[in-house]
Amino acid sequence: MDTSSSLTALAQAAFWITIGFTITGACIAVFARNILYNVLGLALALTGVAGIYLFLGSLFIALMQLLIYVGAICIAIVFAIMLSRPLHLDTPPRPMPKVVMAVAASAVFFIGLAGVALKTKWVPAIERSTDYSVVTIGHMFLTRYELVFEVISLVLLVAIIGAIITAGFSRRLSS
Amino acid sequence: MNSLNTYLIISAFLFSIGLVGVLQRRNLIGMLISVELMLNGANLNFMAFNRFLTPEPVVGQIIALAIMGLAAAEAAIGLSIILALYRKMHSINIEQAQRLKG
Amino acid sequence: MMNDFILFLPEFYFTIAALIYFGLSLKKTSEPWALQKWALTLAGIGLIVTVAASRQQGMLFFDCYRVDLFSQVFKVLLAMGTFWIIFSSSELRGIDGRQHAEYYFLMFICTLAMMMLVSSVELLTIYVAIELSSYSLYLMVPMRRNADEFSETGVKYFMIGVTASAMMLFGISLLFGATHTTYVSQIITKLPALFGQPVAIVGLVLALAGFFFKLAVFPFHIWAPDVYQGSANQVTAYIATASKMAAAALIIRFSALSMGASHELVNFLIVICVLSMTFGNLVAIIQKDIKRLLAYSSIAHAGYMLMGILALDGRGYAAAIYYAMAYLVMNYACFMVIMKIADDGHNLQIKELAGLHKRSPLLAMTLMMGLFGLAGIPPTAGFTGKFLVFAAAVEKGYLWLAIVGMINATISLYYYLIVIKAAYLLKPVQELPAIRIDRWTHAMSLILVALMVYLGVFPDQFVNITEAAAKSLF
Amino acid sequence: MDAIFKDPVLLATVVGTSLPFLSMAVILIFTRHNPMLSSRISVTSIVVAAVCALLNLAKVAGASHPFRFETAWMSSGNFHLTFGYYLDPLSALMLTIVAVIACLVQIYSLGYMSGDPGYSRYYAFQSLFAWAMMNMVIASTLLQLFIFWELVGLASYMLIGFYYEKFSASQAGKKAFVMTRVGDVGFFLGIIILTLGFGNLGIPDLNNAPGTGTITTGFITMAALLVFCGVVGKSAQFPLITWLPDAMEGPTPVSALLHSATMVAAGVYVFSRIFPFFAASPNAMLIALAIGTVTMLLASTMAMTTYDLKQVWAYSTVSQLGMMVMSLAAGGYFAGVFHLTTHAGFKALLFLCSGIFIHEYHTNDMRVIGKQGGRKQLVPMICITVGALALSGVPPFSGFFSKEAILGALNAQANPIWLFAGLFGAFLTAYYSFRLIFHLLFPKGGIEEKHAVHEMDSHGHKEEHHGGLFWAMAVPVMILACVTVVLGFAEHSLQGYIMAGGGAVKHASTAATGGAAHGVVGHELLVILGISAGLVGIILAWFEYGRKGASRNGFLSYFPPVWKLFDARWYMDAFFRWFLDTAIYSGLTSIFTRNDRRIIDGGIDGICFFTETGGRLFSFMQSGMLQYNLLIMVLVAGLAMLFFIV
Amino acid sequence: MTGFPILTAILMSTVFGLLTILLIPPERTKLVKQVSMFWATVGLILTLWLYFNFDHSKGGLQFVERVLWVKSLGIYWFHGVDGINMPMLLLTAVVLFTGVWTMWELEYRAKEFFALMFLLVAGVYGMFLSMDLFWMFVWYDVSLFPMYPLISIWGGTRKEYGAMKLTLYLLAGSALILPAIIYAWVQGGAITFDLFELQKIGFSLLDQKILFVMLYLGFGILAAVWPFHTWSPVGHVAAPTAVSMIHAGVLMKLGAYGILRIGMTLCPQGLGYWSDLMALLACIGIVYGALVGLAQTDLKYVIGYSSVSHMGMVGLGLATMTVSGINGAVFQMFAHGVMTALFFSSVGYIYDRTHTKMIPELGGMSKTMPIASAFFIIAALAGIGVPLMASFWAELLVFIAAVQVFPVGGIFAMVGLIISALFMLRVVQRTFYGERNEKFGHIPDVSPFLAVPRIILIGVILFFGFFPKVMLDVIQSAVIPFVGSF
Repeated sequence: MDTSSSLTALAQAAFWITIGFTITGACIAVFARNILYNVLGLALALTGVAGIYLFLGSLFIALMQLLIYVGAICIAIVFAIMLSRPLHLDTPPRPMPKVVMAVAASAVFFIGLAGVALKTKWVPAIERSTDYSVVTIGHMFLTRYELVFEVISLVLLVAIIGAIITAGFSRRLSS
Repeated sequence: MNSLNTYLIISAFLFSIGLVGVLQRRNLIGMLISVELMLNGANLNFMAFNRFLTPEPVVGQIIALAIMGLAAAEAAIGLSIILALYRKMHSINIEQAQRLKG
Repeated sequence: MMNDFILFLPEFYFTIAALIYFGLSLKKTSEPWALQKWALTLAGIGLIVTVAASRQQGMLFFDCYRVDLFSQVFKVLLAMGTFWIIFSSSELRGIDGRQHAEYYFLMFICTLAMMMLVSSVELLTIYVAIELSSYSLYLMVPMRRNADEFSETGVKYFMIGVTASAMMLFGISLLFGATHTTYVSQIITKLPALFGQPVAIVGLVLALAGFFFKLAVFPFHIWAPDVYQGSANQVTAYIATASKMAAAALIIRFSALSMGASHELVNFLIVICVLSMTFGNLVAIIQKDIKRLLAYSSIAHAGYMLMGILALDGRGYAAAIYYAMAYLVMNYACFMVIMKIADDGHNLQIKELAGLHKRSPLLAMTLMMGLFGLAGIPPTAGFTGKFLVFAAAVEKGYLWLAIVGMINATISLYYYLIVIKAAYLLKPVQELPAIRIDRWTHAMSLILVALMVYLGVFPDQFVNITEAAAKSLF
Repeated sequence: MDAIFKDPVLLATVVGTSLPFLSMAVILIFTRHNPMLSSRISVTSIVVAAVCALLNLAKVAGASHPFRFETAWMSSGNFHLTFGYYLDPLSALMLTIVAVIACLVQIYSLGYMSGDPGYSRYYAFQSLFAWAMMNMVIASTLLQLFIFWELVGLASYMLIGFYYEKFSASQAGKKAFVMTRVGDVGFFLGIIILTLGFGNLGIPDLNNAPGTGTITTGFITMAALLVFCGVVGKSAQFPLITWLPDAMEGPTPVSALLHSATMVAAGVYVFSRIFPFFAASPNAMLIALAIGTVTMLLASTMAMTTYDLKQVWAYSTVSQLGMMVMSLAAGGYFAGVFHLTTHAGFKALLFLCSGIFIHEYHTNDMRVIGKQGGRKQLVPMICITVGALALSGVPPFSGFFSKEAILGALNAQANPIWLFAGLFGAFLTAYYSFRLIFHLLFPKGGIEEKHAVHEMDSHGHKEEHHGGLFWAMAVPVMILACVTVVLGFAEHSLQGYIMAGGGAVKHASTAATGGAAHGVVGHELLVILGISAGLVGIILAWFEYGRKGASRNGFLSYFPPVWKLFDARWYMDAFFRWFLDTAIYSGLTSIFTRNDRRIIDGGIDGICFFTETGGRLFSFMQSGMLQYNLLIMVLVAGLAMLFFIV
Repeated sequence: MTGFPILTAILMSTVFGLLTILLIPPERTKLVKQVSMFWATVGLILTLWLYFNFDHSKGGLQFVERVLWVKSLGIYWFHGVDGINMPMLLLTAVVLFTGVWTMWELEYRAKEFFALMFLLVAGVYGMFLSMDLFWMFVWYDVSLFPMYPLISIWGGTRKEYGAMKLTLYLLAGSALILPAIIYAWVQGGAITFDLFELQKIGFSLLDQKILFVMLYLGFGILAAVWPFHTWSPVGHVAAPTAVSMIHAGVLMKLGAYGILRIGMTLCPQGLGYWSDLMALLACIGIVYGALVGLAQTDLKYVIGYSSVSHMGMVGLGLATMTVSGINGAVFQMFAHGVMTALFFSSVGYIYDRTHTKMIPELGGMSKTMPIASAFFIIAALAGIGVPLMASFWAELLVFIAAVQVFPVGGIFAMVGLIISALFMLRVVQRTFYGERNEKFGHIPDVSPFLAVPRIILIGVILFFGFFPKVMLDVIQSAVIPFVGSF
């Protein structure tokens, strides 16, 4: 009992710490002036989210989160930063009205979303399976979500080709 | 603590803070970062519902996976578009991109 | 299995077409003319295939995918729109000749995505399909070359798009949470009971936000003017015609989720419908660039379509489908003329139309009919569409909404008339040579005019089709 | 169709009254460029019409009851209108007067109008007039009468403005039309009220109506007064006097025919036409009497100051018309009709004579004509004097008899003021008529020989050119002079003719004269008074204008304000002008015009402007700044969410 | 339903006219005119045949053609003539015929002009013939929008402004009509657009009130009801001759016809409720139009305002809801149509030759072009309401009804007669009388060929002025049962 309650307390502490990381990371990602800090903040937040996924019982998704988001996307962003703009140039200070308005609008949105979350009486399904396994995920991907799976491949194809041509790496001579 | 509402509030917070970023960052890459935060918020929602409500806890995970894949593609496309803009404008400050209006 | 294949035939065909162009894009050289011809052939066959499959019915992919009259009607419209755009791509000068293969590739992919969109009855599939179509469009928009003043277009479109899609995703997640399922058919049965709680309506509205973005409904319209103006003419035409069809279909599909049970949803739709119409029409008045003008007009037309949808019953959806159909034809007619006149790919200003009636009477007439159609003047399709839409609204008791709509139509007539005036009345500053149009364009113009009038005067069978299509929603 | 040929009266009526219309149509469409042929066609048709009229006059005399032919014209709901002819002694007489005088005038015009560029047009309008007037006279319903009454007005408008190059002529035409229109609207309203309240516009039915008691006296008064508005307009009664003197801008034969003998008498004719109906309302009769009296006196005073030949006769026409109205209003039905008849004769005579002078000397000024030797034109000079004597009521000319009859009728009124007014009017009439005659005979400073010689030369010159034409003018004049001399003696036979069939008329006539059957003064005294009023006037005129060494200024010149008042037509024109200018043109019209441009139209433009401004305003929402746009989007979505939650 | 569909044939004569004109190469203007003339004549002959074969003793709807068009909505291809639209058809045919003839000298973009004109007239015929609300609206709008190019391309003074104003204003009117029609359809159970079936269903009093006021305002704009009349002078001034003829002559009648045919048929009680307002506006229009007309210096403005005044008469007649009133209103529609056509046709000639229609610049035209002047003067006389011209009867009937139903208003409106006389004669005097104007001395008078259409119009005015029965019997055959159904 004691161990379990201490474990629970530990888990709780870990939970809140994860959330704290997430929120801190998100704030850094948004409010820091330096774009590189933003990326780092994003990485922190994403890692935090991965942690939350663990709490939600899905190790696989947490790993994927780390892999895809932290691993791939953040790196891509860093590369883009490198390609675009010298970092040492000063950016002009933020215009206050804009920030205030942005925060206000987002606050409205947040209140709305939170209100929805709190005011709704969430009803769990009557029968709930407890199958979180990767095997089932894979099975589902190849049966029920077969179309999604295939379309995602198309999306990636489009993204690759699109990224190449858009970024201006023309592969052939003008005809 | 470990209730559905906690997660929902966190996801709402992530989404909203992403919105703040989108609405006030001048750096396009900063905006893209904020969008990623928003997507994560939505993703967290799916995962939370998946954990607490739905009959099949696999579905939410699959959705989350798919969204991650799409987010990666989106980031790639977004970054390439931003780069293309940078080549023409020599800036990734969105406030300098307001020639089209009215 | 064979049967399933036939059900999926149009999508499959367009996948193949896209892959062919993927292959062509790997070639070292590029011959725009040949590419266009092949693409046109492919799209033509695609249209035939789609029409051939239009009476199919069935479920695919473990009930994620539903082929019924509703989806097939929109697929035909999409295939037709694609065919038309590719038909007009012979003047594709707005895009670097080296990128034409990719252009067709993306267009086929986008069409494919939208076809899947209208057939999908599962939230994740819908989301993935909509992202696929959006990404293709995000990529097509910045393809425009030699247009530094429009360089910001792509990034604006992208940023607004991803924000809207994030909202939509959040909305879908709420729907998922509320109904525990991603299947539309199950949501339909569960959702009406949930309207007592905010989650249902908020989820629905946020999910609709993404589609409103695609349809350019106020306040999700902000990309439209810039993108219309900043993209290559053909891309603009594609966004303005084909992509609108998919968006309309999706909005209809999602509105049908409510089963007409939500009063709040109707109020919300009314508000944005009125705002869309009014905003679009008012701002269009002061435009100088035709494509920008048409962008604002498309915002207004989105409002009209919503008016049919907000009736939330079969007749309303049928009216909206009919309206979409008419809108496709009329809007394409206008864009075809624009593309033909601005054959070097520049952005057409209204005053450049001066003397058009002399340079090409046929194009002038097509433009006039198209614009009158958009303005809702009988006997064109636009009028019948508006009529049906208003009828649906009035039937639900929104007489005042119909009056607002008609007043808006009057306002819209003002700027359409300005364009017509330019085409028929203004004397050009310097004499311009007559526009040479090949016989295909000639025939196409006549077909479009005939189609507009035919849809307007003999709406019977089309109304029947749309009503049947609307019935298959439930 | 057969009926027309079976019945000679109908045939004569149809032929007589339709021919002029045909001639007008033919002239306007085919023979516009052939003046000779045009005039022949017109004259022929009017001669035929005159013959037919005379035939009908004879037929009606022999008939036991009036002829009445009707055929359906139109119907709308329960409102039915017939087109028809109603020939009773009164209309037959009037028809004859119209046809004969029109005939004489048209013959006269052959000379007077010769060489005018608008010769064909002139005859077309003459025919139009003759047609309309004759149809009006024999109309069987009040509405039909009104229709042709309006057409007569149209013809009058056309003929007054015949010399349309002259601003004053076109102005006068317009004035005539609009002023009579004012009265006509009342008439029209009266007809409508009769239609609604009585439902039958047949003239005999109307006349019999008061006896049957189907309608109240109040209704009769209202309807009668409204109809009387038309009379006021057409017969130039107070206050719509002034168009008639202006109407003299037309060619002189037109003045003779339309604006003295026939058309303006139409008002009086209508009055006598539905006399029994009028008579059923004492109030209406009293008002008519007052108006007639005021008109007579006002017009007489105006005539005393003008030097224009035709103006004098015009005023005199007005005053005589006033006299007829007085007579009818006083119940003197026959007296009124008889004066109408004699007046038609001698007034046409006076005008035609004046026309010869005017044609000869190209001026309207009596002093100039006198100076240039007007008295040497023997035929017109004698005839004009005959006419003037008749006008002044000197026996044995026709005017004497009719004027005596009128005075007799006035005498029957209880209040002697009407009689004295009548006598005073007779005195003034004689004075101004002979003022004119003496001006012609004994011009101030004698005849200027030099001019006369010159004139004689040119006269002789003219004689060579159109000698026949002079006689075309002279013969009708002489015929009329003879008629003037003779007609008076036919009083009794005419009285018998007119009063023959009209039981209702007789009844009404006695009812109207009513209480004071014995009269204010005795019969013999009345005759003496009548004659002496005329003679006093002539003598006064002699003293002032005729005798050697006369001042030739008239007594009125000693009272300049009065002179001015009379000369300015009692400022009636000024008043109308002022009313038109301030109340209509710079009042209502300009206010409404401004309202139309500024407020109504400006409002519309304003709405458009607002719409466009709205467009500009909204377009700021679409700023190039991406994030502001996104902000709006997010805010709307967020607010919508809040709305749904709350 | 059996036999030759004559009504569709009349309608199609214009559609075929339009199509055949479109097929002619634009350079061959002569051929364009001949073809136009041919189809206009076909229409005229068919209409005349119809008129003389119309059985007015029987009354009711005749030559009915009724085909289900759109099943799910209950739209019918439903044509028929009765006493109300018969005169209108005749008017349209006559005005089209004379209008085409009047424009014989047009050379500038003739093909487009005649094509648009036929399109316009197709709409007019359709509106008059159709008895189905949907089609009525379709044709109504079809007749309106060609006005824009017609005025803005071939027009005169401030043509672009005038064209835009007219088109937008009139179509703003349809912003009320279309919802009203749909509302009627919905209230009738959403099963039929057939006018008479809807009439049978009958609406509640509230619905009638709403519907009527919407229809009245919507159609009233086209009928130039005060204060929605300002498009009329502006538009007429801007429009070319034949367009003015058709527009003022026929198109304005569409508005009044719409009020009568749709508004009054469907909502008699609604009319009963609003009739005071209608009469008030009509009376104001009559007097106001004449008064404002007094101050105008442009010939076409004058006619425009006289139209406002005359159309007020139509409104007044309709508002009375009596047999005479409606008879008079319909007759006035016809008479005013022919008269205005004559007006514009003669002004058009003068304007074509002198290039001005400003009254002060003209003057003395009677000397220069006596025949052209005579045409105008005759039209002016008809406008004044001189008897034995068609409009006199109309005014008579309207006033009889008006004095009965609205005594004050009726008398007030009669004052308008005086003012209209004043202003018409004023124009005639200033323009045609006075000294010969040497500036235009060299201009030839109307040639016999061009005089024919004007003479036809005059003939029509006089014929129905002399024989009103011919017209009134036809009108009555519909109006009496119509009024009986209130």
